Amino acid sequence: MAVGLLAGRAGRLALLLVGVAVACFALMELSPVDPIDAYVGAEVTRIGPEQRALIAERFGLDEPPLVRFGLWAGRLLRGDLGTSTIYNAPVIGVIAQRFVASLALLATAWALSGLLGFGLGILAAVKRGSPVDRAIRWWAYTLASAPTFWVALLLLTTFSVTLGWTPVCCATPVGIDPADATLWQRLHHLLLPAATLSLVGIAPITLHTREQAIEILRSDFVTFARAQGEHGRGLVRHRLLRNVAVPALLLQFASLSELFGGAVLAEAVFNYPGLGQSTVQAGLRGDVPLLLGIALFTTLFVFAGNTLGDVVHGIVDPRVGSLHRGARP
Amino acid sequence: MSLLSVEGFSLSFVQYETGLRRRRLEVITDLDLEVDAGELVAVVGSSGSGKSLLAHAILGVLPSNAAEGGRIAYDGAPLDAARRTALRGREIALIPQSVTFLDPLARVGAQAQRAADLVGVTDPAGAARTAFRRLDLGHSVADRYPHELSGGMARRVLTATATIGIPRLVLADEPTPGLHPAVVTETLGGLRLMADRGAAVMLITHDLLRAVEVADRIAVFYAGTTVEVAPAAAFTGDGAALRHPYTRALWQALPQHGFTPLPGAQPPPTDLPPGCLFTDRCPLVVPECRQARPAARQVDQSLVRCIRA
Amino acid sequence: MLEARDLRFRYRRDDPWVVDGVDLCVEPGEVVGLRGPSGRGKTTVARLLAGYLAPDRGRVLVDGAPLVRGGQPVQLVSQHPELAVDPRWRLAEILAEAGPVDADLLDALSIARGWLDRYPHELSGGELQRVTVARALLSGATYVVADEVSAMLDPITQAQIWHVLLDRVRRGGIGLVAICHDDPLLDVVAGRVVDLSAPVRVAARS
Amino acid sequence: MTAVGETLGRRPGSPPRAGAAKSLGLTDRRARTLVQIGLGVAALVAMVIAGTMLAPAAELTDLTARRQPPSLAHPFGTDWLGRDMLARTLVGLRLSLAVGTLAASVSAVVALLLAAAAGALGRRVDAGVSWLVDLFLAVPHLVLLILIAFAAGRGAAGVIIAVAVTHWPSLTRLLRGEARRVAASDYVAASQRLGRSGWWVARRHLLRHLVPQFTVGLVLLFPHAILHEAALSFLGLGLSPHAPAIGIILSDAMRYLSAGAWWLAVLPGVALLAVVKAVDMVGENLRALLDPRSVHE
Repeated sequence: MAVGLLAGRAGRLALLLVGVAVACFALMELSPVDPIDAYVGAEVTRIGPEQRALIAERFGLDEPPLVRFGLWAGRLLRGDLGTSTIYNAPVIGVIAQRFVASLALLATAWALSGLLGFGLGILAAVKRGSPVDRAIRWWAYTLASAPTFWVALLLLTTFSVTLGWTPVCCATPVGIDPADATLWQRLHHLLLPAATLSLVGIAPITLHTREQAIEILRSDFVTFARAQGEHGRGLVRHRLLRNVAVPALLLQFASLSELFGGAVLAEAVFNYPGLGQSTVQAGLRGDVPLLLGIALFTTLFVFAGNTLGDVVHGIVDPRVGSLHRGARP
Repeated sequence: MSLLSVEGFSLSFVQYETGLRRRRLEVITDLDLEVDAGELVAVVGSSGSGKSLLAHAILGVLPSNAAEGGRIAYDGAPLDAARRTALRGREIALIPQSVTFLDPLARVGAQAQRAADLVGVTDPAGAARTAFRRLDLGHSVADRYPHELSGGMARRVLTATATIGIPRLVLADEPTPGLHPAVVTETLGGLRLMADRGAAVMLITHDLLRAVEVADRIAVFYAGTTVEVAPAAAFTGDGAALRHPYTRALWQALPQHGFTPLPGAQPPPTDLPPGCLFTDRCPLVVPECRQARPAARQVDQSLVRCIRA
Repeated sequence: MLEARDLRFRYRRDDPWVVDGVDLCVEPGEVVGLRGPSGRGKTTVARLLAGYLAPDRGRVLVDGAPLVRGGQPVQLVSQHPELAVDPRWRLAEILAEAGPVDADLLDALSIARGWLDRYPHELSGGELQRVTVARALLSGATYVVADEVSAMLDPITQAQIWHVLLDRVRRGGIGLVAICHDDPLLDVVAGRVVDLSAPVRVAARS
Repeated sequence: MTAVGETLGRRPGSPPRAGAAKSLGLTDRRARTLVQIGLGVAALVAMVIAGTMLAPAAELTDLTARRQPPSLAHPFGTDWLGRDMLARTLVGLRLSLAVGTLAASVSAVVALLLAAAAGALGRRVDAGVSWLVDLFLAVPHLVLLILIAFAAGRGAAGVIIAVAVTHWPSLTRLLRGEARRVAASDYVAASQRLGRSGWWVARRHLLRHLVPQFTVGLVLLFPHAILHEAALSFLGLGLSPHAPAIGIILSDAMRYLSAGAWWLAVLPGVALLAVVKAVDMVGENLRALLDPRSVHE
């Protein structure tokens, strides 16, 4: 039974990647920016036509679109994503190295916002209508309306500029070789970007969890539990937590798309050398191979999140799980 | 003095409508009811008329937008919030209607064990197993999830879980719908057994015939109040022994007793008439009926809320 | 005549048959009862007869012609009226969908005019069921399938609804399929009864 | 527990007053809903008007008043060219709202068309629409925005197209889900049995259910669109650098943070937050009016 599901999912992933590849390639074609100008960047005025022809030939930029797509797709299938024009290195290498840098940021923010959002949501629901609930809801609504990059700016201004507690930018202290940076220094630099991403991530999770928890507290089985004498902490621990956690987990895995968007902005403000920053650079300087690589990679990243979410959901929720195990009453 | 006595009890809700309208639902108005130890009293009325809320009110598990009025006394003393919290699950038990009252993500055995834990038994796991055995549920049932139970099995699991603390007052809410007739008989037999063993049992149902088969007294619920509380014996023949016109009409509408329908419909909870609630359908109506709500008075063995009974 | 010939149906391919070879026919002016323990596919038969579901095997015929998707002289009244009416419509619209309002029918079913500008959630199950019965009859249907219509209702509402239905059978000549588990009711309303738990044959009753 | 009974002047247990009033008219909670919608809309309108009137003032450079902190003359202070920041912020917000409106209307049209097509034109079209939605939602939203902004050649056209074209999927999925639920209902089956045509069902049933969802979904689209436009502009992929867009204002402000000009970054951000919150408030309260059961007050 499980193998069938995996095959189905792999099929869907393949179809999705093909779709994204075609759509993104078409988008790149539409761009009025001449790839050669973008590649050369500022010195474009000083290179002659022969050099332009040389660059075009080296990066295969002079073929008709369909042929270039065929070439690109062919190389893609062989695992070669081409060379990044701004880093002058294979796209796969750039993505891998940059993603590892972003991973620390994404993981901490993902875990932190998940736990805090879940806790605050349940607290607000259990104390519905009280000042605590109103405060949490007001805070979550305000954060949800705040632009991520502005929150980053706010933290940067207060903690780095005014108080000087945290570094102004980058992942490792400026001036020393990143390899030599100690763990503490890396964490110190990770503090503000992760704080930004977590703060912004908490808001939607809190609101969704609160909504779900209120629904559960109104349910029949909570009424029966209360009729058995369950109340307060016992009710939360025995009946509420799991019933809210199951949909919350699904939502948590589905939030990777929004999370990566936040990372792009946080990395831009704190000049953090992650995949988000290179996405922006690729967009600004027209690095088409890197952009395409990132689009495909992040699709994979989001799809993996959703798949993991479904797998965990199947394990945690017996109603779904029994479908796979074929249990019949 | 009866174990549970409900006097002039009223229950209303405030609901919000699309747009600006807010409306008040007077679901229960002026309800009087008494249930004694060792007695099974049935509260009979059409489904969705608010009867289940009476059980939820007694236990104090009403939703927040409910407003209660009147007095409920248990064991001689008023049943206030503190006593409700203390007695819930231990002395007063609710047997709910359907499998939706069980936690979908927890095995039924674990839920029964938690109920035993709340009652304060020394060995919750053991108590749960005994309760399941009492309702002859195999031990494999304990490992199942609610959605894996058949109708009859869910019925027995609900009863076992609710009565782990050997309660003195049992409130059974609509236990009969959707079940095979044999399972209904078995379920009602179980309630009868609890009453015979000294518990006070309130059976809430829309099924008049089944109620008459098993109850000692029947309280007929109409538009939010009990119009008559009659002994089961009164429900015989063509219903001559029944005092209230609505009860008689109810009895005579049954397929076995003439199947004669009484025209009209119950007044909606948002728009209750001032006087007796049955005025617009009552064959015996007189002008005084419209002035004030008739008080409940004793006529033969029945408690009747009708000036012409 | 509304006729079901060797109806078979199951929800998923590898499931056992929910409806396993049911034959049934009803003439205008006749009431045919369908009895069987709960869970033996009574509701599924009702939905097949009314064209809500298509049978996997066997056919449903109205005067010899197979049931088509569009408008049909067969109307279903189900056990749960709240699911069979659009929650965002007022009752007047619900009735108007079936046809011009017939005052006598509304009086016979004790549908108060005050209800007509209300929404379904403002009415009780019994009140809503009267409206769905009125809708089925207003549509001028020749056949009505009543699936446990009064299972959850108090005896008076039940008697009212069945009297109107039986009256339409006698006077209006509609054919009625009455599905319910309550034997005393079935004995009173049904001319002959098909028993689902019995082997696959039309169990003719005197 | 008997609070509500008392406040209505009815002693518990006494028979209710003659003909208890059916509906209690304008009530405190619903009044608050109306007031909040009014406030939200009024704030947005005032902001748009102010933005229009102050447009010329936003360009006035006054080199004598460079980088002044917030004062009565310049509540939001001035930037490195002495331009009044309040004026620039208001003009920027007007621009953001305009982009939001455009994005919402494009998304509305696309979502309605696709949801209707999915509902009406059978299973294959429905599968196609659902796959298209999954495709657009497969790539992280901001990455897709960057791709489209790049494809559309940066500048105003780029960001507007990017924001407009990427917000319809979530609305479509919402509408399609609702349409499928209604289409599978018993009351639609009853309509068909009564001989009603597909169009009649769509007009009388589907529309009645989709409009509330659509309206609320549409209004709640604004905040996303505005924030994404600001983000793109901030990253330099949005509006041209000299346009007074909030994103640009905030990204310029970054350069002067170390010089202590905190107001250049903080105050415009607060203004943007206020606008987004106003729109969000209107959306949430509209939902309370249109679909009361879905709101947990």
